[in-house]
Amino acid sequence: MTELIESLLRGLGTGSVYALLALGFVIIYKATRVISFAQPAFMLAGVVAVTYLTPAVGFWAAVPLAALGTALLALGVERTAVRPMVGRPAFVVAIITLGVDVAVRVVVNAFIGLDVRHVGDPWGLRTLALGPVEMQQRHLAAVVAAALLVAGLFAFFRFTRTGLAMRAAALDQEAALAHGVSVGAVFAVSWALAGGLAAVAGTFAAAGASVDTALWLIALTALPVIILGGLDSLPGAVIGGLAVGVLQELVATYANDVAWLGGNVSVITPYVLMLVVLLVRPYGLFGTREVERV
Amino acid sequence: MRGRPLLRTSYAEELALLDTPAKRGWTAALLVLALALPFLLTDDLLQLLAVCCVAAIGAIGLGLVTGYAGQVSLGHAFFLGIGAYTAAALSGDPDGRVIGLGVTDIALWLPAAGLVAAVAGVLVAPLATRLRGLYLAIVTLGLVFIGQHIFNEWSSLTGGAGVGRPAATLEFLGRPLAVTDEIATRDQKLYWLMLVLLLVFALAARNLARSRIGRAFTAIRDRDIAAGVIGVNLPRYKTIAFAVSSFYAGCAGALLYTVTGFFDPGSFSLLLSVQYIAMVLIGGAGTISGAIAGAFFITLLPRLTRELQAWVPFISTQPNEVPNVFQVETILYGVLIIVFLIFEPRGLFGLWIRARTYWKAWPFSY
Amino acid sequence: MLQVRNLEVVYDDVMLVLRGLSITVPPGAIVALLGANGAGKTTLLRAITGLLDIHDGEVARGEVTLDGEPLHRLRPAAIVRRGVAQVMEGRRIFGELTVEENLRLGGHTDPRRIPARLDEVYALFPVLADRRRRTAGYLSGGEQQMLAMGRALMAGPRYLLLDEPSLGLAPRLVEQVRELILRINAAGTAVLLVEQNATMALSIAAHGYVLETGRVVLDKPAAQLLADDDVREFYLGLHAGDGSARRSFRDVKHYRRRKRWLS
Amino acid sequence: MTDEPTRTDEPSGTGDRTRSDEPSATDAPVRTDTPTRADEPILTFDDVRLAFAGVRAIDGVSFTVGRQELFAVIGPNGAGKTSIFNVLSGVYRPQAGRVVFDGVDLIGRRPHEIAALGLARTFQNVELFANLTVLENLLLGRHHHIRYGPLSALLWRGRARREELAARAAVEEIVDFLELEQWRRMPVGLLPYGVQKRVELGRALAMEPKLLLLDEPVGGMNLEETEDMARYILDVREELGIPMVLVEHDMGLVMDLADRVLVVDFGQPVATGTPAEIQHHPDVIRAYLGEVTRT
Amino acid sequence: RGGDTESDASGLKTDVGVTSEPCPEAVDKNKGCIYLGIISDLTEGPFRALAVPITDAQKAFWKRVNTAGGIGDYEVDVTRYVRDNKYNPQTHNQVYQEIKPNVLALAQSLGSPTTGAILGDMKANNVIAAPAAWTSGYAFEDVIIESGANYCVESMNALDYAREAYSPKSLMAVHLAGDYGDDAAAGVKLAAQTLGMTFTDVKTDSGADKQAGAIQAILTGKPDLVVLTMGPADAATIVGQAVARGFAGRFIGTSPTWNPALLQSPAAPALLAKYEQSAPWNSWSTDTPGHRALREALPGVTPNDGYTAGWVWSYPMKAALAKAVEDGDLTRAGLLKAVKSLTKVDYEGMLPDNAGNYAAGPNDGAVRVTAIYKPDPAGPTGVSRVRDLFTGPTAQAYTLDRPCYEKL
Ligand SMILES: Nc1ncnc2c1ncn2[C@@H]1O[C@H](COP(=O)(O)OP(=O)(O)OP(=O)(O)O)[C@@H](O)[C@H]1O
Ligand SMILES: Nc1ncnc2c1ncn2[C@@H]1O[C@H](COP(=O)(O)OP(=O)(O)OP(=O)(O)O)[C@@H](O)[C@H]1O
Ligand SMILES: [Mg+2]
Ligand SMILES: [Mg+2]
Repeated sequence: MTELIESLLRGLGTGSVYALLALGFVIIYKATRVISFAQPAFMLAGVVAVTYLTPAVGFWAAVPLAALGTALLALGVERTAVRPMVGRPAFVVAIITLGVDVAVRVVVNAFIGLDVRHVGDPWGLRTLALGPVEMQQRHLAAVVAAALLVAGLFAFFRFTRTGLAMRAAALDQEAALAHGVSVGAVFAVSWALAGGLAAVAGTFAAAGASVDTALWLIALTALPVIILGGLDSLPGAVIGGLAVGVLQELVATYANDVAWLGGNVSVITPYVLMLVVLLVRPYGLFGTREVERV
Repeated sequence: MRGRPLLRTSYAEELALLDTPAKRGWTAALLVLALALPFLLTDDLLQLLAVCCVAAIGAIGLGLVTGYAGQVSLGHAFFLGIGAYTAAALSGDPDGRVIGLGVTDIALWLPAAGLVAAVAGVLVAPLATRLRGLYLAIVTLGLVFIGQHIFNEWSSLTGGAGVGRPAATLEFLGRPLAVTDEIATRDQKLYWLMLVLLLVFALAARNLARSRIGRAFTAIRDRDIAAGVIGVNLPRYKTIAFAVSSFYAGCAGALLYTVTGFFDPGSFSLLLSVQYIAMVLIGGAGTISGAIAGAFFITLLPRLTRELQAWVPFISTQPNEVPNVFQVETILYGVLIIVFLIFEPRGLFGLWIRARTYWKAWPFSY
Repeated sequence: MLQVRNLEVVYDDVMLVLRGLSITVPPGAIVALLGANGAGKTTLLRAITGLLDIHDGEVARGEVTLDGEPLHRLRPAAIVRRGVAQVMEGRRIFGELTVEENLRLGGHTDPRRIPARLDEVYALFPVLADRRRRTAGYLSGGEQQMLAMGRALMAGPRYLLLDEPSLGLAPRLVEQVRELILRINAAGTAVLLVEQNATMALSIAAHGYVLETGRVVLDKPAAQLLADDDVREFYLGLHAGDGSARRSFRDVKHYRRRKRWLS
Repeated sequence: MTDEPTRTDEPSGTGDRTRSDEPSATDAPVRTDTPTRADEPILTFDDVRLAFAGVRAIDGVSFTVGRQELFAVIGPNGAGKTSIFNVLSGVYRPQAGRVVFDGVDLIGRRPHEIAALGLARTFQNVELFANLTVLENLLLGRHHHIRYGPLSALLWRGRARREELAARAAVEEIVDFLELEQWRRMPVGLLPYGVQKRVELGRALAMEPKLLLLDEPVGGMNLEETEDMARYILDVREELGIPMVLVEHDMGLVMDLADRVLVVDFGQPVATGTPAEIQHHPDVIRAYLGEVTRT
Repeated sequence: RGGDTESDASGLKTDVGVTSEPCPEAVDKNKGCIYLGIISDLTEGPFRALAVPITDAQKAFWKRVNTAGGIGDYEVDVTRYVRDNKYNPQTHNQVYQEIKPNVLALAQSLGSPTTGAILGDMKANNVIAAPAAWTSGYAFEDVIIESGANYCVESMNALDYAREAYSPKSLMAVHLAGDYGDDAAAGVKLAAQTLGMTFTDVKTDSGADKQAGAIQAILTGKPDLVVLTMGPADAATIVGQAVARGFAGRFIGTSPTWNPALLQSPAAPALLAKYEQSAPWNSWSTDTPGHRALREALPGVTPNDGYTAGWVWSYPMKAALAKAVEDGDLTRAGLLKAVKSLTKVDYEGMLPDNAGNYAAGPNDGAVRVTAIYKPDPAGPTGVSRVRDLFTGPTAQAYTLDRPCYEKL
């Protein structure tokens, strides 16, 4: 029983990180109908910035600063590589973001250097005893951070007209323009938000562990998460992230070595879960059904 | 729109692939040049071009399902992998470390690789009938991850992660196809072989594209509800699209690694899928020649960036210094793709159309 | 005063679509713009509201001015803020948003007035009020057209550009749209009305223009246009000359081909 | 209106009208009934109900269409006209009711099966394949009349080639019929709107339908184009003898062309009758026509 | 095609990759040049952090050789034909084909699947290479001139050490897939059989999010000793998490598992308490002529045992070139012949005197020494030595008759 609860808690911790990662993808998708494959690079850039900033200004100042810096980087990329493509097919833009990812990651890798780096988070590997159950502090921190950021984002989309403008621009850029929405600003805001989120998510992904060039791979888990939750759904990203985190942790705990599946099955569970859910719900759990009528 | 009007006296003439003398001339010239290349280039370039030809076969396949039928698939690497392993297992050494059946004849393993991959494609197709757009793209991406897991784990077939296995052997009627002898080097022969195969596959794809099936593909892509209403059986044609595309991928996968002779499961990653999507997009989605051009471009790009970096000044050649040529090489790869797509979103094919209209309209604008 | 002077518009750097076109919309007036498909009416509206850019079009020559100030170099948002709003051809509602969200978006440039204007629009189109939570994409064609008009009104424009507002509407609704335009106009908004339905357009406009391949070929007060023989035959389907009997479609001769105005 | 003399069931006119010799093995469902008689309606739409979350799009509509008839459906926006077409062509599946077309029950069949049975339609908003040329769009209309398979297509020999040539010839007659010569090789996306509507009609005709559904064929057209389209519709009737169901808001056109008119409102039938009857029906005037009358 | 055999003034036969013109960065402009290629993982691949210092050290090594007078009338260039393989077999093969016409041999070919993609061609063309890997399979390839103990032997020695130090009963090998990880795991397995311990094999993947399975396996299996073969970040994750979740056993990591920066990681306390490190040769700061030369040749770098590895791996190539020149045949075939006749390589004290016997065949020629280190913030590379190079009884007795990984 303790084991079950502990693995659920761990799952929620990693799931929160996935949720944060997924939110970045969803925000960009909502505004621009593009899946930005540059998110992994932004995440890595953000984490690496944190590793450099923490010794200078401390962890608590480093994270917001790094988020800001990554947001600016994302803004720059959006301006130079994505903005000229407004109105082009989403897939072409997606491939452009892949090019961005490759290029940015090389630069970031150079900053990682030859050593392993650390974000210098205050939690390390310490645990918190909740009765007989132990939970790692970093997991708790990830859950709390995700909850706060998600609440903030929901408020943003619900109570600001920018939120509505973003959705409108995603659906029909010309019509949005015609009603005074500055599509450029919408793009910029969404990329900046996503960049900042990526930095925060990356920090939590690296908390209690180390930063090396392979860390970006964790961002790919966001892909099955957003499909699972529904590409354009913020709640979907959160619930999908948590579901994937928990399931992965449960599989790792109880069924990692299924003989006929080979070892480390938990690595592919997000994709299997995604496939199963999509067979039942083609637009994920919460995705908006595309309106199709003749 | 179409250049000088030509007098045609039958529909057959009009339906011909090369319907103008200019097209026939160009094609003949290009073909002669392609066949003569081995006498002009060094072996390492020929080998690279052989890889280009094979990649082009794979890209044509992806072009059919993605460019023509509009079903964006990021799962091409998976089908390439299936083809590669089918062929390698069939033609492998029965006494080797990994599965091998000793069927070394290309006439057997090549179609077999295509067919096995096609069957996998047919199994995946039902997903395509349920999902749209990016959902399908990411789900097929999931195939790549799941496929990679299987390839990594099934080490009796694949050699396992980080190990790899020998690729299929190039033999025809008991005679090895690619060995150096007095007539030609291995790489020259390899190039010719792959070129001929490319021509065959490209021609077949071109035929398919202009047939009722190709038209149905485009109809599904442009407007699937309308396509259904005018009589196109959507699930069936999506299945055909996936099957044909996977067949091409399977064959390409089988051939791809015969050039190097060795491959590992790590090859069939997201990156490979992405490269193929990039080929189709950069070439210009929805054309066969575009897919071929894109395949050549993407395959030659790393080589190009290695040559290019010599011209970038003040860059260190020491891997420990930043920035160094190796980083520049990779960055260039990314940046060239970006620049290219921004500059010409319709791809190489669009570039060609642009050039053609420019010269036709010259010296009059408007 | 919304003025277009000697406007030339080029698409894709090569296709000259408007060839030196001039029109004037005085404040508070209704001006009708007639013309065959492809004459360049929509292009003209795009040029006024700054939407040429995303169609790879650009103003090659000439200018658009609002009260003497040039408009054609401004961004669309700035143009909306100056009081020029457009109802685009083909509805272009946001299919996956609800009706109300569509309307709210219409008020994007002036958020404080959204609640008040929502009430106004719902009063004009009770159907929309009924369907306010409905996904807009599932509305029928006519309902979508109403939504598009309501959405443009949310910006509180001084000049409203309507691109074929009667397209696909039932006769009774066409009548409603007509009255609506009159009412909007009575409240002080000038209307530039692009229409295929010449009968409706000329019945409410003060002035009318007829466009052919990017040029103005007729420019007269609406009453005079209604009396013009060519307009009567080609736009109103009336027998030239006297009488107001409509030709039956059954009597249309097959060999009749388009007559062009010489310019 | 003047009825044409009765024709045989077999339409004549464009292209090679002989059905391809092979029975439609894969696409066409097996006909259960015995061949139908000429005086039976081609289409029976019987008490159909279709609802979407909260909206009753079709609420108990019934009508029949005769074998030579031009039947019009009119009604306010959102009345459910397009939905009726969507039920007919298999895009929507109604919750209740019966739809029999030429002796075959359509409910539950998929769009492509219905198309193969000989039901063709045009769309309210042009639904052409924008990147394809006029010829290709028309050839797509002949999709289920061409039957060679993928292998033959890859080789482009024998059957594939033969059938393509035949299809091409058939399509050319439609080009001729609708006077599309000058646009033949243009991608339809670049064509003027009126021409696109005509191509859509052509695509439907290429299917060699037994019944043609026209959803607002002159919507958005100017008078001149409307007159042309009216002419083509009449020609289709007179030369090809294809019965039609017409949805249109242009009352002039409906009143001039239709044999019978059904008026629907809120998914429910309001009245059925000849154009003259309908025009003066008080409910119809209230719900649909409004003050405007034909000038 | 390819170079025709020529002879220089002194009668030395040469073919490909040897010119009478001086090297681009020649010390003595009167000498000719031998070009060696380097194909390594320099930007994106998983072994970049190791590959870059290895490459650097090799450049320094050959510069030192050139300064000391080169090889006969030649100097050696390893800077002109350096290529990045991105740890991808296809890329590896392509760049190999690209530089093949210009180089005599490869001063480095990094990675085992990558090297696998060119091995056939190397054998066909007598191209030899110094590997940057320690798998036991290379002992069976004539064209590969490996140095030091392979992973298999290294883990046997580690177990011999562990048995003496804290006599574990149950063992678990946690490793990345591939010849590299499999080889180490095979060594653990073979040693476990010999020593009568239980053995469990756990594969894992690279990436912070992919260690959950391995950690769980350790926690469930509760072995006394875990042998890790993977990258530093993954090792830190596993050690840190397992200890945090109550694992009480010990860890030993094989050669490239360590990075000094791990001492700053959250896992540092766990590493200091529970972790040791095996190595095929001594660390950076050791006092041998070879180590001294290494440190002198690379002034100012942050110490890292990647440098040590690159340096050690270069000795056999130097010996082979010298031998070939001595034999008067610096063709590719001549160089291969020279390799096959090498009975001893002078590693300047970095490896035992008998190391480098390529003539003796896989089993007899195999080097079987290993050193053990433990994390130590005071050590220049974050470690301090626990035991100097030694050969344990298990490793000593083992017959290397085929690659170990095949026995896993
Ligand atoms: N984005 C574009 N690129 C190129 N040409 C265009 C573009 N948009 C319109 N055109 C061309 O410009 C001409 C005028 O088009 P426009 O849409 O302005 O006509 P319109 O009068 O509004 O017609 P309609 O009555 O059909 O709405 C047409 O010939 C059309 O083909
Ligand atoms: N797929 C759908 N989902 C939900 N509601 C729908 C759907 N399709 C149609 N409706 C609703 O059904 C009703 C009838 O729509 P329909 O398109 O049939 O009207 P119509 O008579 O064709 O109108 P118009 O003349 O404007 O084209 C409308 O209220 C519409 O909102
Ligand atoms: Mg228009
Ligand atoms: Mg309708």
